[in-house]
This record gives sequence, C-alpha cells and structure tokens, in this order.
Amino acid sequence: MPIKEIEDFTISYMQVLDENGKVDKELEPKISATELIDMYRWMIRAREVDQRLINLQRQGRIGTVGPSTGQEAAHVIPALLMKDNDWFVGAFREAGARLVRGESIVQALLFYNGFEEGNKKPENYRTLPISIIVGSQTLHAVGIGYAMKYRGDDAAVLTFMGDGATSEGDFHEAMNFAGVWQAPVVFLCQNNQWAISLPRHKQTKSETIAQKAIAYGIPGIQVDGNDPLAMHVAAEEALKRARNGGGPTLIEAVTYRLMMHTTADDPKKYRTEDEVEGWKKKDPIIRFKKYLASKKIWDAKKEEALQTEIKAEIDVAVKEFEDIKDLPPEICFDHVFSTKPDDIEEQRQEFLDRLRKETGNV
Amino acid sequence: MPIKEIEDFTISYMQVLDENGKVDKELEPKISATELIDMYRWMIRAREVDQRLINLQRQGRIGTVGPSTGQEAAHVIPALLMKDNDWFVGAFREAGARLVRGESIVQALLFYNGFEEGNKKPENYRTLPISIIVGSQTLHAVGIGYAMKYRGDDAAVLTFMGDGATSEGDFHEAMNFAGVWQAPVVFLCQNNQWAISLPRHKQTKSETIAQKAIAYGIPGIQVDGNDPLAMHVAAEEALKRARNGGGPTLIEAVTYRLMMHTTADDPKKYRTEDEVEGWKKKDPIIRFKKYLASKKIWDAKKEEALQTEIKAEIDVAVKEFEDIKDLPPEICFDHVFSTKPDDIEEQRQEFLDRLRKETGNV
Amino acid sequence: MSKMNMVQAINLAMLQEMAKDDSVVVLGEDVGVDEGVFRVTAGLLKKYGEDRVIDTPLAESGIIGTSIGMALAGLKPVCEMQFSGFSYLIVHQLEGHASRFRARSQGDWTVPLVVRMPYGGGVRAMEHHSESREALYATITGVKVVIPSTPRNARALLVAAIRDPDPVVFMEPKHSYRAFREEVPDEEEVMEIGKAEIVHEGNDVTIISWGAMMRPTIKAVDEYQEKTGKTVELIDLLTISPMDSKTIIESVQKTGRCVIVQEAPKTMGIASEIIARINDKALMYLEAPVKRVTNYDVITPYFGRENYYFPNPERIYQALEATVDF
Amino acid sequence: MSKMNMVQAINLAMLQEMAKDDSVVVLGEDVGVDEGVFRVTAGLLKKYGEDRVIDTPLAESGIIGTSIGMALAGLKPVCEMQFSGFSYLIVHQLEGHASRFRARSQGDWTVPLVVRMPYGGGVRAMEHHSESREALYATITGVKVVIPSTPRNARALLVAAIRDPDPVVFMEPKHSYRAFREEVPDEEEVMEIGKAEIVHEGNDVTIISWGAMMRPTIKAVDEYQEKTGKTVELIDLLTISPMDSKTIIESVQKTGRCVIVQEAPKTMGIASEIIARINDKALMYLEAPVKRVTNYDVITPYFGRENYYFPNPERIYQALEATVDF
Ligand SMILES: Cc1ncc(C[n+]2csc(CCOP(=O)(O)OP(=O)(O)O)c2C)c(N)n1
Ligand SMILES: Cc1ncc(C[n+]2csc(CCOP(=O)(O)OP(=O)(O)O)c2C)c(N)n1
Ligand SMILES: [Mg+2]
Ligand SMILES: [Mg+2]
Repeated sequence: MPIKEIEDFTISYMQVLDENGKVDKELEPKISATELIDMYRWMIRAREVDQRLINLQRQGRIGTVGPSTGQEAAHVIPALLMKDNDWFVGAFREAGARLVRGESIVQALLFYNGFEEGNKKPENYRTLPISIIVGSQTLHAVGIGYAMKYRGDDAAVLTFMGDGATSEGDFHEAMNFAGVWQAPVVFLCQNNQWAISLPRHKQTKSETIAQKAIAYGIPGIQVDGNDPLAMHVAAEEALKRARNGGGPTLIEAVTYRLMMHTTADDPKKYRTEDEVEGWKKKDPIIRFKKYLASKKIWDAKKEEALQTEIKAEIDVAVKEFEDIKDLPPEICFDHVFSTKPDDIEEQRQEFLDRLRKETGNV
Repeated sequence: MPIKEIEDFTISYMQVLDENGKVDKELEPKISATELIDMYRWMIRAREVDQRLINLQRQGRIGTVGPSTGQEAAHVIPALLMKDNDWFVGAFREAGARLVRGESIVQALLFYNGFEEGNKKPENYRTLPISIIVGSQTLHAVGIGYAMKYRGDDAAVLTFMGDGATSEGDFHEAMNFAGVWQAPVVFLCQNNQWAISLPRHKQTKSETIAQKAIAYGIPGIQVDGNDPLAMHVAAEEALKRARNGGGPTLIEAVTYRLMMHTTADDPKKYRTEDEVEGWKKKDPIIRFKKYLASKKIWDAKKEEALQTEIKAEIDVAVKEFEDIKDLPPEICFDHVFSTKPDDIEEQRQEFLDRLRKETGNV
Repeated sequence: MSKMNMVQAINLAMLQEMAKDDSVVVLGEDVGVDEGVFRVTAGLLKKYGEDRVIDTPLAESGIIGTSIGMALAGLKPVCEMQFSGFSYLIVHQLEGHASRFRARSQGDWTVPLVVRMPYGGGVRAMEHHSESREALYATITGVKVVIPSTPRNARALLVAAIRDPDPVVFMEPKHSYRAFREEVPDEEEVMEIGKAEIVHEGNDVTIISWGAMMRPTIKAVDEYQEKTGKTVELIDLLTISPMDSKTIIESVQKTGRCVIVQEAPKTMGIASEIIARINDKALMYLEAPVKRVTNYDVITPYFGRENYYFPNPERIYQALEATVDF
Repeated sequence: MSKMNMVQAINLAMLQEMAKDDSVVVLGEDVGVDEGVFRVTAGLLKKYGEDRVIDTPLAESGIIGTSIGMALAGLKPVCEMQFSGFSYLIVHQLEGHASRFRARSQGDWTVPLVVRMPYGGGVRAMEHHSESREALYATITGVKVVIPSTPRNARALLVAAIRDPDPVVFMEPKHSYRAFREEVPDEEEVMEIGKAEIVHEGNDVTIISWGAMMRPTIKAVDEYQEKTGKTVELIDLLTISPMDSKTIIESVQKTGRCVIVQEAPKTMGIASEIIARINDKALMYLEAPVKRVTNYDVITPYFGRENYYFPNPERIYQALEATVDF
C-alpha cells in the first residue's frame, strides 16, 4: 500500500556484562567497589532465602512459595537503586527486592505460612504488600505516582509485573494512565519466559514486551535481565527520569524462572530440562561473581564468609518465626473496617465463646 | 544510552481523496460507477436517518440517540465491503453501517425508543446488537473470529470501537488474543477526536491510535476516515487479509463527531465552534459528491431524486414504527433463560394479574 | 440554607470538602470540563483546577485502581463511575484490593476512597443505564455501601463518606437527582454511615426502603395511613452495608409486621438480607410474613417497558394492606 | 463404573462431551499442556488438540469475552477461571453480556457457555485462593450458578451445564476435589440444573447446604441422628441460581425447622435468600428461627487462620440441636 510514513519507532536492547562475565567497557557504569559488593550480597541473600523457603515448604513447615531464583538481577538491582522515599509496588516474584525494601525474613515466613502479619508495613519504607492478582498492582503504582506529583514529593514508584501480566487489561490501563499523567512510575517487567505453563510467544504476538510502551507514547527498553550492570544502568536512568518529571518508563528485563512457578507446580509438564540448563549458564549470580573476581574485589574466602553469615541470619529468622506464639485467631474481626460495627463485634464475641468451648478453655 | 537497536516500526497514513475532492491518481482504487454511487447512497441514507433520529428525539418521540453524522465514510464504507457471511460486531456509533448490514430503520426506532425488539437479528446477516459497554464487544469479535477459523468458515469479523474505547482493558485483551490466535478480525477504530468531553490527546499519550497495533505484533494503519476511497482501500485490504488467514488488522480512521455525543450531551461545554466548523469542511459526503461529480456520474438532479426517495423511505418507516401496537409488557419474563423456572413463571402470572387490575382490564 | 435538588446537594458536599482538605481529589470520565454527564461535579474544575479534578481516560478499572493508589498514598479520591452499569469493571479491584488492604496489612494500609455512581431507572437512556445492583456490592465484605434518598441526606452522607477511613461505594439514585428539592443547610452537616433513619414512627407495620424507592414508598404510606388510620413506621436504610440491624429489629419487634420495597430484582436483593436478620432476631414477633415489593427476576428491561416493572405506590399500598390484614 | 475423585469426574464430563460434540471447546490459563493447575483438564489436549483445548494468554476478561463470542458463533466454550478469586475480572462481561444477549435480542442470540472455577478454602494457598463468593454471581440475573458436592453430581451437572443453552457459572469446591472418591458410571449421566436434591428424608429438621460444606454437614447430621434418634432432612442445593424453592419450601413446611450451612460470610449469602423464600411461603410453619451456620463477616482470612472460620461439624451439630430444641 503506497502511502506516507508518519511515525518511526525503534526498540533497543542493552547488555553490559555478557554471559561469560565479560564487560562492555563503553557501557560499563561507574560503580564503587562497596556498592558492587553490596549488589552481590543482596543477590546472594535473595537466592539463599529463596532456597530456604523452598526447603521449608518441602518439609511442610510453610505453605506454597513462589521462588524467584535466577531473576535476582532483575528485581534486586532496581530495588537497590531506589531512594528511601521511593515506593515499591511489587507483584509476587521479588522476594529479594522486598528484603532490600525493609521486609524481614520473618515476615516472609509468616506470609508464606498464611498469616497477614507478613504484610505489615516495614518501618520507614513505602513498600506495599505482595499483590497476587496479576497486573492489578500496576494501577496502584500509577495512582501513587499521581499523588507524589500532586504533593510535590520527588519519590519515584517502582512497580513489578511478569510477562504474563502484560496481557491483563489492568496493565494496559496503568500504562495508559501513566502516559497521560506522566506519572513517575517505572514499570519493570520480569519477562521470565513463562507464565506458569504458557511460554512467552503464546502470551503475545509482539516480538518484545518493551515495544508495548509504544502504544502509550512512553519509552520502552529491553534489557538483559540477568545482567546486573545492565539492570543498574536501565533502572537508574528510568528512576531518574521519573524523579525529574520525565514520566514513566517500561523496562523489559529478559530473564528466566529457573525454578517451578510455585511449589505447587511441576514445570516438567511443560518445559525441557535442556531449556533450563541453557538458562542456568546465564545465571546472574555466577556472571556477576566472575565480574567481581575480574575486578579483584571478590574471592572464595569472601564468598564463604558471606554464605556462612547469610545462612546464620536465615537460621535465626527461622527460629524466631517458629517461636512465634501470639497469632490470635480472632484478629480478622478487627480489621474489616476502621471501627467495628455492632454485628461484627457480636460475631467476634460468638467466635471467642465458641473457641473457648471447643478448646475446653472456658 | 548507547545500545543495540533490535526493532524498527513505522506507522503510515493514507489519504486518497483530499479535502477538496481531489484524488491521488496513483492510489485511486478501481471502483465501478455503480459501486461508487452505491457508496454515496448508503452514506446519504446514514446521514438522513441520523438527522431524523435527532429530530424525533427533540420532539420527544424517541429516547436518547447517539448520532454518527460526519463519520459515514469511516463506518459505512467498510460495511459495504463485507461479504454476506462476514460478521458485524459494532459499538454504538455506526447506525449507517447497521443499515447496510440488514437492520431496518424501524428497528433503529424501536431500539432508541427503549424496546429490545430493535435488537432482533436481521435475517441472513451476522449482525450483533449495539454494544454499549465501551470496548467490551471487541472481545466477542475475537471469539467469533476464533470460531470461524475453527469451523473453516472463511468469514471475517469487522468490529468497531471509538478512540475512547482504546483505553479500556477489554480492547487490549482483544487485540492481544487476536494477535496470538491470528484471528480474522478487523479492528476499526473511529477516532472521532472525542470521547464525550475528553479530547483525543488526553485519552492516550500515543501520537496515533494505529501504533497501538505494535504492542500486539499486528499491522496497524492510520487512514483519513473522512475519505471514502481511503477507507475503501484500507478496509478491503484488511478484510482480505483476515479472510486469507493473514490475521487481524487495526485501522485507525481519523474522523470527527460533528454532532453531540448523544442527544443528552451539550458539546458546547467542551469544544469550540471553530473546531467543528473546521471539520465540517472535511465532511466525507461533500468530498465524495465532488469526486462523483468530477467523474460525471452525479449531478444535482440525481441528488434531488435520491434525497426525495430516502426521505420518503424514512417517512414510511417512522409511520410503521408509530403504528406498532403489540409490544407486550410481560415479554421480559420470557427471555431470562431458555426455559422458564417456576419462580419466574409465578412472577409473570403475578405481573399479569396486577396489570389487569391496574388497567381495570380484569 | 437553601432549597436544592440532589445533584446540587452532592455537588455542595464535594465543593466544601475540597475546600477543607486538599487531599480530596475528584476523578472520572467527564467530571472536569463537562462537569459530569449529570453535572454533579459542576464548578469543581474551575475552583480547584486540573490537578484536583481529573478527567481520566475511558477506563473504569484504571479509575478505581489509580484511586486505590492515591488513597494508599494519603489522598482521598472521590471517583465517579459514569453509570453503575459500567461499574462491574471495577469489581476485582474492590473485592481484591480496596476492601482488603486493611485486613491484609492488619491496619497498616488503608484505602479511604469513595466511588460515586448513579444507579437505577427513570432516565429513559439506553441499556446498562437503569439497573439497581447494590446487592452485588453488598456481597463484598470490607466496602461500605451507602444510598441516599434526599438532597439533604445525600449531602451529609457524602461528607461522611469522604471522611471515612474505609472505601465507600456511594450509589446515587439518578431518578431522584432532579425529582425534588429540599432545604440543605449551608454549613457543614454530617450523617453517620451505618445508621438507618426512622423517617417517622408508627405501630402497625414497619416499612423499609432506600434510594429512589423512598418516594413511591412515602406516597403509599401517606395514602395508607390516611385511608386506614393505621400508623406505619417508615425506615430509610441509607447504608446498605454494613447494615443497621438494630434499628430494623427494634422496629419489627414493636410492629410485628414488615414490608420492604426494593428497586432491584427480587432474588438476592438487600430485602433478602433484611428478612434473614429479622428471622434471626425477631421471628417470634412476626404476625405476618415479611412482604417484599421488588422488581422481578428479569434482565433489567429497556426503558420502554421499565415502568411496568418498578415497584409503584399501588403495589406498595397493597403490600401494606396485605401485611397488616394478614 | 469406577471410583473417582471430583477432579477425575469433572474431567470425565469434559472428555465425553468433547467426544460427542465438536462444538465443545475448552479454554483458559494452563488448561492445555499443564492440564490445569488442579489437573482437571488432564488428557484433553492430547486427545483433542490445540484447536479445542486452548491455552490462553493471562487475561480473564479476555477468556470470558472471547468465550461469549465463540458461543454467539455456535461453539460451546467451557472456560476456566484458575481460581474464583480471579473471576471478579469477568463480572462486567457476565453481567453486561453473557446474561443479557438472550433478553437483549428476545431470544435471537444466546450464549451457551460454561465458566468453571474452583472456589472455597482448604488448599493452604495464598490470598484470593480460598474465598466463597457464589452469592456475587447469584445477584446476576440470567446466569445459572451450579455448585456440585460430590464426584458423581459434579460430572452429571457439568454435562448438563455444557448442554445448557444458557450461560452457567460452575463453581467447584476445591476442598472436595480430592477429598474422597465415589462410584461414577462410565455411561452418560445428566442431572437437571435448577433442582435441589433431598439427600435423605427426615422429619424433625431440614438442613440445607451445598459444595464443600456438604461434608461437615453430613458428618454433623449423622452424629446428631445417631445421638438423638431424631431424623434430619438433608438437602443439597446443587443449583444456587435459579434456586429450587419448591424442594426447600415443601421440606420446611414438613419439618417446621431449618438450618443452613454456608461456607461464605454470613451477610448477603445464599442462606439469606433461602430464608427470604421460607419467609414468603413457609413462615407460618416455622417453629424456630432458621439458623445459619456460616463464615463470619470478615475479609477471607489467610490460610493460617482459615480453619477457625469455616463452619465445622461441631457448630453444625449445635445449630441442629438449638433449632430442634428451640
Ligand atoms: C488475575 C490473575 N489470574 C490468574 C492468576 C494465577 N496466576 C498466578 S501467577 C500466574 C502466572 C503469572 O505469570 P507472569 O506474569 O509471567 O509472572 P511469573 O509468575 O512468571 O513471575 C498466574 C496465571 C492470578 N494470580 N491472577
Ligand atoms: C465501560 C463504559 N464506560 C463508560 C461509558 C459511557 N460512555 C458512553 S460512550 C462514551 C465515550 C466513548 O468514546 P469513544 O470510544 O471515543 O466513542 P465515541 O462516543 O466518540 O464514538 C462513554 C464514556 C460506557 N458506555 N461504557
Ligand atoms: Mg513470567
Ligand atoms: Mg470518540
């Protein structure tokens, strides 16, 4: 059809540290040794907590868990770049980032054991609880972004979603509102190739997730999500843009879910071991360790010390969690509304009377 | 950010007949004189019915109406290109296209007077009733498209939506499903610059609606929606693509809502007369009449005859509508389910008894 | 003090609350320049500017979802669904988030928002512009559902809703928007959410209604009292959820008879819940079955037929008669 | 005839209906290769291929909206919501379209689809994986809501739902998915939608339940009958909407007493509607208030506490006792 081209868009891909830990000198961000090591520590912490959660679940000591092993660069690094007053509006596959943003391991354990106590607001951080309804949280992020702008608060909002989430109407509405409002929101899509059993190419016909930004007139970029340095560069730029009134950004972090969707899932039903093995070679932690070693700021001794320290920290948390006794059953009646209507108070009394009777604890 | 460009997209704009009725010879489609006149007739018919509906509403003879005056090229022309077995899945601003697809003027009058009778399926056409929930019908179109593919039926599905509708989650999900399924659906967006009082630029930050197609990996094109020839070319290509297994297309028809949103709306509250006047100059009917005249296949005499004929046809329909007496009140009980549960039958009896009493008609 | 209709009264509530508290923002489709399709938001944009009166893109889930975000961040969004018929797009955000943030975080996060929506019949508009589905919202624990019936209580309840720390669905009977005028005090007036109002006391039968149905109910009650000399206790429910059982129960314990008038279909309506509560606590006082006067269990008719289906004064009168004479 | 659990029985219904009628297609998230997160769609993809067993993108409104389109075009889509907790995203399509196409076109267009969704507690999963909100769907006129309680009736009702010319919301009590096995005939078996089942007759009190609550109810009833020598008439509601008033009313007229056991919160539940119907037609037969054993009016607790909240055999037993001894 011979007609006039009126618009032209390009989508870019960024990788700084390749799969062998080799860095592109031109793109390499200037990060201090302390900060680099900090990045590494938080990624290890995320990995170790993840593994422990799975173990505990396997032992029946907690409920269903959704691990994020393999995706640490994609969520931990952006979280580390947040300022204290920035907002974290996560989905459910960023446990490591949540630790960065003030949540404790004990909270995580409570959450995965079915207690709302795991969702209490971390002190001094603007971290929202885990959001399970896929895509729905992105709208909250945009509303918060609007409020920040309205209040003259220079906070940015970092919100996470998966590749699957991009199919939901709420993601679309959030991107669109964010574009119109120029809300200070960074949309960070962890494209881990799968939404439970649905492979990325069946999720959407678009070649990239990043190009979805074009629909909303906002910048979008595809990043090697297993590359901590690329994630650093991309997230920093997007967060800065948000804080400086430049509006929203969509970052597609190309990564991989190395583990099962949740501990209730059996990935063997839908994907090959080969595929998983291929991605294991791109593990962000291995890659980053090589980079640190090449910079001579990391070695086996440091590694061992770190592992020991973190394992001990997790042990303490697990013990603390398992020692918790005061999780009163009746607390649900207290948080339906700000004040308790008569009927709910009546039900609460009935509930307590009954429990006293049932436990013989009259 | 110095990085690798991995994708490149362009969006094109098509106009064949300019605002003065001058045709671009290179792009001009080969259409027979009979067909050209037919296009004109249907556009005039649409316009006249629209105007009459408004008059009747103003006289209190029917309820709220949403006119489509000024948008005839955008919806009537694509409808004319449909094959008999194609599906029409409209929104609410394509009254003219509905006439093309088998609905009668009497039906339209019944609909706007608050009677479900207006929605009965036209014989021999696959035309769905008006859909009021903005954007929601696009998903039906995709499901129908899937069914056609599944059945090996070579029908295409033409679905309409406004610029406002593109903000709804359902539009997004429909485009995405259509892309993944390669469903034979033409998404025809009548971008008439306004969604009630919201101007296009506040609806979305994207420069065009057409570029939203990029998010779903499907072709998108922007067309002068007041140009019947461009609409002809674009719709024909898209419908063919759909029928030939080429999957969905998004066509943005750039047009303008010359009238109020509905007869309940006062557009003076939100837009200037100047803007409206500017667009009146681009009226698709005036433009097309010039084109036909330049081809020597239309003149004032023919115009007068056509006007007289159509007005008479509408007069007959209005009379027929106003003579209708048998619209039984109790019919709503008959169509809740395929068979009537006892309780609903009981309520129906009670209803009839009451009406008999209330009307003294025992 | 001036006489105003419900549209003006609701508008007054927003005008005044916005003046008082700059965390109150208004958002929705056509609420700004157009001042709302019913003009309920008249003057707000002019007075408070684009930052506080936001014409949003056409996306209901977007409106409620961003409102939830604003509320989490300390604002008090008052958002509008253009018609309740389009509000079913927000159910997942209400059920999944607005209602749950408090419980989910044991009180650390709260969502003080108001969703205003016109509901019900009487405006001769197209499909989806006339149904009454307050019951659907009442099935969602953790959101309050308020339905005013007059200009004055609409104003006072909306003020309460805006100040409420919990999410409130505020359903406005559009049939009553301009149907009549009432004195509304200029100075602030707040009514408590969660309380029904005894409009007038009576001894022979209790009648309960809400929203647009209050008008035909009052008409029927007046006529019934006049004709029979009996006295009717008339209750305006005002808050649908959480429901004020106490007022209902005490009244029915006194009168022993009850009629409920509801615009919505019969099945799964608020009337059913009222009856269940009477069953729990006043069954043994009942001298007749509770009588429901409702719409029928049909798909909301297009406006050409709707008047046949709504409860009308005649049906209500007959229900009073049947219940008292049972 | 073989013993199977509910997952297998539901699977059997789909397998057989798909074999019989090539207009039946299955779609949803993870229903194909993964065979459903609960394996309810096991074997379907292998047997019927990608065209008939469709792994959709992650979008619930997309699933129901395209299913409506398929149904309009003559297919019989059986779509799945992975959990009922995510099904509130489809309310607008159910309320606005699936339920209305028939009435809107006076019977010319119909939407014969089934939406399957696991609901209710008992699987120790995260938020939104354990609530019971059948009442919300029951507020929508024009959709049928079916809740089976055993493998056998699940199979027979799903067959009926697939063949039904109207939209059916088919809610599967996930707590009962693998809880027990039952003989299910190999050959076709169909139960009528819209009919409650008298599981066993009795004279002293009627007890009504549905879905996962049938199990604790049966346990309590058995114990109660054994201990007291009284007989209990046990009704399994099976169809929530449209409700089988007749079976309920006749039973209550006979026993004069009634207990209802509901997994959902107390307010605005199906139990309230049952009570309203008893009020209409059997009030004067009641010798005691109808007693509801329900969850409480709280936000569905996370699984760590949920067991405290569900009705259990003890509470049901006590309700029987209190009602009979009233
Ligand atoms: C609205 C909604 N639908 C379905 C689910 C069930 N579910 C949980 S996670 C998931 C897949 C999510 O995929 P993706 O967005 O790619 O995130 P990932 O799990 O890969 O991190 C699904 C279907 C849900 N939680 N919410
Ligand atoms: C879901 C939904 N929300 C709101 C409305 C009310 N409404 C009817 S038309 C309309 C504007 C539609 O704009 P657009 O899609 O551009 O179509 P146009 O009216 O311009 O043809 C609105 C807000 C509706 N019908 N459906
Ligand atoms: Mg994923
Ligand atoms: Mg428009």
